[in-house]
Amino acid sequence: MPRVTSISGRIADFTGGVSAFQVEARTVRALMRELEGRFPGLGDFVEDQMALAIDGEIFQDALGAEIGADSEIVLIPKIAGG
Amino acid sequence: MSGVDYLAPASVADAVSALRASAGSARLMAGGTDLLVQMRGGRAKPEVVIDLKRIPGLMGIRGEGGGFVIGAATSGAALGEHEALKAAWPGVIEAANLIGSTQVQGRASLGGNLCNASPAADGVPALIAAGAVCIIEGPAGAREVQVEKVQAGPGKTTLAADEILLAFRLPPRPARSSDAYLRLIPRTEMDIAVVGVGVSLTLDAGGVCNAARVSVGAVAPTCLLVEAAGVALVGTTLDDAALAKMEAAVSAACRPISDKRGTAEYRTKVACVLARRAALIAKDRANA
Amino acid sequence: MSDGNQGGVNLKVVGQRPIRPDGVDKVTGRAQFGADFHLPGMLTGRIKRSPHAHARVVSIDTRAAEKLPGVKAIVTSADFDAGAAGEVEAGESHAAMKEVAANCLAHGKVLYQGHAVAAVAATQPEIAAEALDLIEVTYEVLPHVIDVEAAMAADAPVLHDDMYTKGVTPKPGKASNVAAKHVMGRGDVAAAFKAAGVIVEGSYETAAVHQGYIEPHACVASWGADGQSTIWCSSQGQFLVRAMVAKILNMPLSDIKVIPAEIGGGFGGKTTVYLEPVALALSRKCGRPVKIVMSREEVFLASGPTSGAVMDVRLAATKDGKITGAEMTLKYQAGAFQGSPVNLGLMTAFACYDVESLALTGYDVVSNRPKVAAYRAPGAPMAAFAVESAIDDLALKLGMDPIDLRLLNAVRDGAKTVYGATVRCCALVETLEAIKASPHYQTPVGKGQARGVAAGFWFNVGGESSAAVHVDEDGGVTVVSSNPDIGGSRASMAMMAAERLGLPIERVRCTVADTTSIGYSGSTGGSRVTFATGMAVVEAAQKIVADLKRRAAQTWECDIAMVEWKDGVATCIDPAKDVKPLSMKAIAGKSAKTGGPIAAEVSLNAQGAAAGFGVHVCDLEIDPETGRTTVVRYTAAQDVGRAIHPAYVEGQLQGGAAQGIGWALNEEYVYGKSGLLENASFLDYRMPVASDLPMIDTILIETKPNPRHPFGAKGVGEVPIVPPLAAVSNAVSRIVGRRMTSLPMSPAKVLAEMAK
Amino acid sequence: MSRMVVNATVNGEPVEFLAGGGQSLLDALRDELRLTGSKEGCGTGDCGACSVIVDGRLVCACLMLAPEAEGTRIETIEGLADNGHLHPLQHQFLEQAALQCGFCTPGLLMASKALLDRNADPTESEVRYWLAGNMCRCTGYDKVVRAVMDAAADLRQAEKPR
Repeated sequence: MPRVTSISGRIADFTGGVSAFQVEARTVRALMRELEGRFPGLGDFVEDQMALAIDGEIFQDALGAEIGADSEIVLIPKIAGG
Repeated sequence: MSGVDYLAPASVADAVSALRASAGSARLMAGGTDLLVQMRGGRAKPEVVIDLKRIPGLMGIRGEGGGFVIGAATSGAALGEHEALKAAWPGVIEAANLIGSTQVQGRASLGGNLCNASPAADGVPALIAAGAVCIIEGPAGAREVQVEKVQAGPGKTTLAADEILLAFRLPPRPARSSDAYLRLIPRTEMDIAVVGVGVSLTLDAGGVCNAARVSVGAVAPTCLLVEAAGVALVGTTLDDAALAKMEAAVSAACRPISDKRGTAEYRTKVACVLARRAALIAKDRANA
Repeated sequence: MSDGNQGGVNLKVVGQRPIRPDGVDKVTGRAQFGADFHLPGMLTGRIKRSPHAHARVVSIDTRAAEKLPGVKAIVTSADFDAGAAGEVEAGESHAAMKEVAANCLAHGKVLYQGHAVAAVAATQPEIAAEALDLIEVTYEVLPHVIDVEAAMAADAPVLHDDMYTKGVTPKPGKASNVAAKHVMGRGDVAAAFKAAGVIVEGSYETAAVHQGYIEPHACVASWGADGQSTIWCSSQGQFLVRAMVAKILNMPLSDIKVIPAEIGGGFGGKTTVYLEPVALALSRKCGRPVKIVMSREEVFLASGPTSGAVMDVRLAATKDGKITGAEMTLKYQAGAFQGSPVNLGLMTAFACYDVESLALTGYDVVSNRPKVAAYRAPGAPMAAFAVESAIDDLALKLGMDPIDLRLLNAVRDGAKTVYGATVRCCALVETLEAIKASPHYQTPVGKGQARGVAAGFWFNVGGESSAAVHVDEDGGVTVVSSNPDIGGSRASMAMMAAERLGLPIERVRCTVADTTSIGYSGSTGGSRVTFATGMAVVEAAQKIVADLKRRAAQTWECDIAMVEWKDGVATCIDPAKDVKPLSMKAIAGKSAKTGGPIAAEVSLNAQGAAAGFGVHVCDLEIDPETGRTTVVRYTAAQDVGRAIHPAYVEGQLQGGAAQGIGWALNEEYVYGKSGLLENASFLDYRMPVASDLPMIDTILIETKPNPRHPFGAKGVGEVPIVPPLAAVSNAVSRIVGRRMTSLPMSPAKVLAEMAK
Repeated sequence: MSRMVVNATVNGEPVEFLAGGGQSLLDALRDELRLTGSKEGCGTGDCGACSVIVDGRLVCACLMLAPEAEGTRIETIEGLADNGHLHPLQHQFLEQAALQCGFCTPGLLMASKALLDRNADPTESEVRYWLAGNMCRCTGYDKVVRAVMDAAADLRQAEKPR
């Protein structure tokens, strides 16, 4: 199953301290839904304010991106710039 | 800047009477490079601006009695282009030419620099070291006063409200005389002096200094003539001992503040360094 | 080859140095910047600002000002939609709109000197100025706090009584100035330090610095009686301005048209709004267009800057120089509202190095300073200053060449970053080697001089972009970009289109569209335009090529597979057909007969941006009696993927280096005891002038083009400001003989260190 | 507030405009004459974006009062190209990519022209010090300095008798 971790301590505000868990989702959209279902507020927070690294590649605002069966997903702060 | 009237009198008499008529609400303008900045920032709110640049005597440089008379509103750029003046008073000219950028040089004058009365004015220590005299016109007629007597404190001068600085008189130059001005700024250009030092001296045929004046800026409420520093050099060849004595005198005269441009301790230290360097440059120039 | 991915081969336009399409307007004074617009009946707007660092606004009495003849409108925060919430993508983070609104016009409290409290529109500038004096604001002055560590103290005056530190469990019981705590890491840091052959550590600080764009913020806003409004402004994103103004004034997006003016520099500082909602609120009140232009003093007091930082770093390494672990704590000033780029500081700090164990902690701290705005690689330069200083200490301790030490630890493709990404198409090693082989590094250090080396990293981003390509009836092409051109991007857009279409660059022009004339785009920021908007341009050009081929096939009555597009000409490769090739001009001239106008617009969300790496080397000397530093030689090398227009890429490296040198040596926000800024002018802020700098040599490394971009481009604009702080300070430290830990390294500070 | 009529020559053309006594020449150029090529970056003479040439002298238009312009000959960026033909400085700035945002460019060009008007063959150091009053935040000055030196060479070449 895909595994989710986060480099942002902010996630703990929603998960009650849990920082790594497994998910069923196979797309980013499904992942957001699943996060929101398990940790109310987290799905929306991640969708609005975070980016994802899926197997080492960064995705921002890419709800359609696919997640593999053994993917490593890291929730990271969104990156913009100057 | 609403309600500002602009006057450009063509004579000193007209300027003096305009000044009197304004009853304190006028500001005199030479190059305007300080005044306009103050007006924009709301620190100066004159009702009348009296532009002095259309008065013939205030513009230009003329030889007189073996020395020079510099119109108070003459721009730094014009000073830098006057070869004879530059040869006689390289320190005064390098000081005048350090005021601001090329653009500011096209406007800024020694008269404005003095009357703006900033303790960090670049032109003033060099003029003081040079022994320059101000020619001042007022309702009672003309008077002359040493440059070091003009600044009274930051933004304040000893000129009466209805007096106008017309020109500077630079004395005749004995042989083997020269001067130098150095300042410290963090960048290479465009800054206000953290410290400025002017040195003027005369050597005898044997290379012994027989007259010297040292002036420092940005280390006290006004630019200072440090007489003891000049005395320390007289009778010497500017050897290490004399220079050390001069530095001690400079150090003793400094009473700087710490502000955004530098700490008091740093200013005092650097004033000594620059005084030594300026003295040696002046000496080399005098020997040349 | 027909029209597939051209990669790096046979490029005819990409890699050349043509004159930019907007060039002549810029050298003749015709280019229209934000303050250059003039409309009939236009009023002058001015902002009333707080004289205090921290105060409660007891009352604002505008009655006397309203009576002044010529005053047409006055607004305060009461004129903003009180419910403005929600969020709009902006700068380095998501700006909470409530806070953006409260930054544009203070709500209840002023949080820094210069914080806007009211605004007036009048028929003449002089009347507007007089009206400002007549607006009477009653303040209850509150204790203030300026510095980051003082703001974190338990007894510090609290700016926001509803701010509870995020990222700590359990939630704190009391409000503080620490908006958030961020923790990142991996591995076993304690074990790394226990096993270390060498440990270096240090504490560092940097001052708040301003982006320093020469053009002050400026806009004209005009509200129509039906609510439809137009804003002309210089910003890094017309869509971002539209979104923020719409939220703050509670208007539908489609009622606001934002026309991007030419922009006189931004560097991240124009990725938010200060004036636009205020100007439109004034216009809404009086029905006339309103122009507001900031003075330079207002720019310093109330826009920008980036965070000053306090940082601790500790490295564990083996005796042969392999860094095995690191600990770092960053405390970043956010200014009056949360949102410093501390997160990005943490993510970038060790991004150049393959370090197994990391423990990184960051604090986002508010204080009575202007709210920070993005500044070129937000958050990275300060963190890199600390890390690259520590690595220099390590090199000195081990007696190693600083480049060899970095080569030993450099990240390579496949390495895992602390933030979860896997490193790819990374040319850091090649960049380090290029510096090592450079004429600069190969020349012995001059007498009395010292040399500093440092590396730097930036992510670069992609994101949403739109572009259109229109083929004119004569076969010429107009490219419509969705991004304000801050440094020559119209040139690179036109070049990429020309390359893909096979046209000479002179046949392709490029314009920047307003919000009604092109699809949405993210801002010009994050080093994303050449990558993301460029991708949209190339895809649009690709569509045009396909369309041209279809039309040629139709004309020749052949299979489209038999049509080849090359050098701007369609050729039939079917040997059975005896037809003459069709030029762009020929096809365009008959477009009505083959399906109508030839145009394509592409909107996309570009993924696959590739990070960039830079290595800088700096030689300098110091006057031992005054502490003044003179940079005498400087070289910047960077992993750029592929340079579309190399001259503008070099310009990015040179400009970034110059800004970084200013950051290192002289630039800083200086506050007095009363919490007021003492140097809100170019005179006393001390950005580098021409005589302060040497030529800045550049080396563009193009060995690792980004495979996710049609021509291999990576973002290049932000990386070059990351290395200079440490490149300069490492050189200064070697002359001083002690580690310089505090920026800026002003003469007084350097002299004091030398005397120790 | 009294406004006065000012007569001057701007880019070779006689102009007449109304000026307030405290109004800067820059405001008059931009607001009265709509010559918006001269820019305001600071209003205090520190950035040089408003550089114009008055009676042959380079000045910051923000540091001169509009009424002072009476009887003067003013050159602005709008007059640098000759009947649509770019000045060698303009050419070189474009060729060398010596501008990024372009906001400081008009001032840099006018300052550079004033330099080349009096020094046909400036050294790098002379160029840098002459231009110290013209801030550029984008370029790091490298390409600007090269463009000015190359334009000087172009002008010298053009002056040579053939």
